[in-house]
Amino acid sequence: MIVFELFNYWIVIVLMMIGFFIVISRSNLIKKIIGLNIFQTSVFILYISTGKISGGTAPIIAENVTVYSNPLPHVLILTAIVVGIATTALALSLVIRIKASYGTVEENEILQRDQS
Amino acid sequence: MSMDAVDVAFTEAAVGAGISPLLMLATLAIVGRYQKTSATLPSPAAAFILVFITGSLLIVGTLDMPAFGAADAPAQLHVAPRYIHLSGEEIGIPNMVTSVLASYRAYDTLGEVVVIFTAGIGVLSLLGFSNSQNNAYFIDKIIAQDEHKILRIVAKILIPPILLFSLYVQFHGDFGPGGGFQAGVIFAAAIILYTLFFGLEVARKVINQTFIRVLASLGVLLYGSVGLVSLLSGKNYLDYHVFADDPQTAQHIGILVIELGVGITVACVMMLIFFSFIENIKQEEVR
Amino acid sequence: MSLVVDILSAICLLTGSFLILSGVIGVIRFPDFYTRIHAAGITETLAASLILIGLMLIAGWGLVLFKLILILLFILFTSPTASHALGKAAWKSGLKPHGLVNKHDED
Amino acid sequence: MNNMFLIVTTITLLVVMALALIRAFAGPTVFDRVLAGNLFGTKVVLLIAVMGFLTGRPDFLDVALTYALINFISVIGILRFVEITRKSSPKEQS
Repeated sequence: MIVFELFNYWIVIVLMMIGFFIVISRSNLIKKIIGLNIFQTSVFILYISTGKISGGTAPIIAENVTVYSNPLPHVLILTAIVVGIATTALALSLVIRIKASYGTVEENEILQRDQS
Repeated sequence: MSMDAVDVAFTEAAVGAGISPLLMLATLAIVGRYQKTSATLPSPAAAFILVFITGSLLIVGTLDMPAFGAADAPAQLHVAPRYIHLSGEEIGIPNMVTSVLASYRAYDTLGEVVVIFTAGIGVLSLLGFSNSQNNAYFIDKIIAQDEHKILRIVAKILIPPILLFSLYVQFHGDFGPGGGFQAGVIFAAAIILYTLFFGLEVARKVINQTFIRVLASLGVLLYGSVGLVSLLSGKNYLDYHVFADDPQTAQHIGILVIELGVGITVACVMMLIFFSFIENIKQEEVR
Repeated sequence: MSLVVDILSAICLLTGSFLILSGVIGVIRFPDFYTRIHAAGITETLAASLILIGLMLIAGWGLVLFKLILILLFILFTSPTASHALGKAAWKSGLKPHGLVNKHDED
Repeated sequence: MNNMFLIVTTITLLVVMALALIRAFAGPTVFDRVLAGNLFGTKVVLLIAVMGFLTGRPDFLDVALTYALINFISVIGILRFVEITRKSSPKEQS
């Protein structure tokens, strides 16, 4: 049954598209960052779900266990989450600076102010 | 959990539920919550159509992807079996995620730590390296207005166990889920709880600003110098076998030191970021 | 002996499940914030303790039991505190209980 | 035998989480949303614990413990920031 074999990718895609929609349709910069975060989370889920092996357990060696899931995506995403929060903080501080110099965080208002 | 990613769940629990929304809210508090929404971008319908088309194309693209949980997917075939089968003997610690993170792929992790450190520097340079000579933080005024006695007492009871727990996570990362990244975030979360109830002024006295700046760089330096030591001893960069004769002991020492460096850097950078966010909260001028 | 423990843990788990279900129904159905916090706060503590006690009975002696006790302690500490903080914050922000709103409006 | 009750508990927890989400979306005030979020968080803690037993590796309670701690911190922090936001922009207060 194809629905049960590929559902993880579909969840990822739905989540990804929600993030994408927020990024392109909102002009508030903070909302855009939230959209980017959702997008990022969907990529995390994509990676983690490719590491799963059915019948396997978490990659911590234990007795009577032979099948482990793939530890490599876990490592990549583990670091990516923490890097993600650091870069989000950077983006948010950029927004704060933009607010300080433009007086707004709406993208179209910033563009107007640049042109005039 | 159903995907067996315990370590990732750990990190996401610590980061996604704690620090990230607090930073968002701090930004909202700085920027001002009630922005008038003048006009949104052209039309949501066009955006929706674009998103729908992209999504459908991606779904078509998944049709020949390997199935969920398949053991013969390309991702499972190349380097992963080696980690799974040999890490127990080569590294000698039960948690494969930690052994891949801190030993096989320590070079990658060094890169990630440097990225976190750089992001911390970026935030500080954007929001200003204030050395807190003026003692008038807005958040302190709010806290003085409303002391929340019960919460203060509960926070006093809870913070020491949280700090202790973060140390447990730091040094237990070899055996169970955990490690430097998670421990750093949990440590920073405890300090954030403290700051929110006792004020930035007091927190700055407890956690010296200059000290954690130095400590954040020292964490990265510790990581890098481990590699340098092994380089100078004639081995490859970040090859731990120079630390002891027994390869497993050597790996143990190397991983411990490296996780310590990671933990220190992450905790300090998170605290620095949070402090520089909340010191920017100001009373909005009435125009 | 083990059967008794099993039955006890099953009773604890089922009672706990029933309690959280009733609590969340209260959160959905009750008319205003203060009654909702009442429903959530009261059932949450007991239900969480019951479920964790049920798990403890399954776990038996060991590190797992210790960690479960730790979680239980944390929940017993934090959950009422969070409810208190919520209630206090809502009251300070000027949110009045359901019945009071009309009275003030009429004045 | 025991597994059956664990599964029943898991399903109840999932249903409860879904209902809490409904309140989080519907909640008329911000406090309703925070309350629902708190409820969701404690249920996640219980769910992780029960799932750990269900998958037969109960060593992973550390995650539940972390979640309990961080959930508390973030609820308290959110309340603090709601307060700060309200006071930092007095002109919006109606």
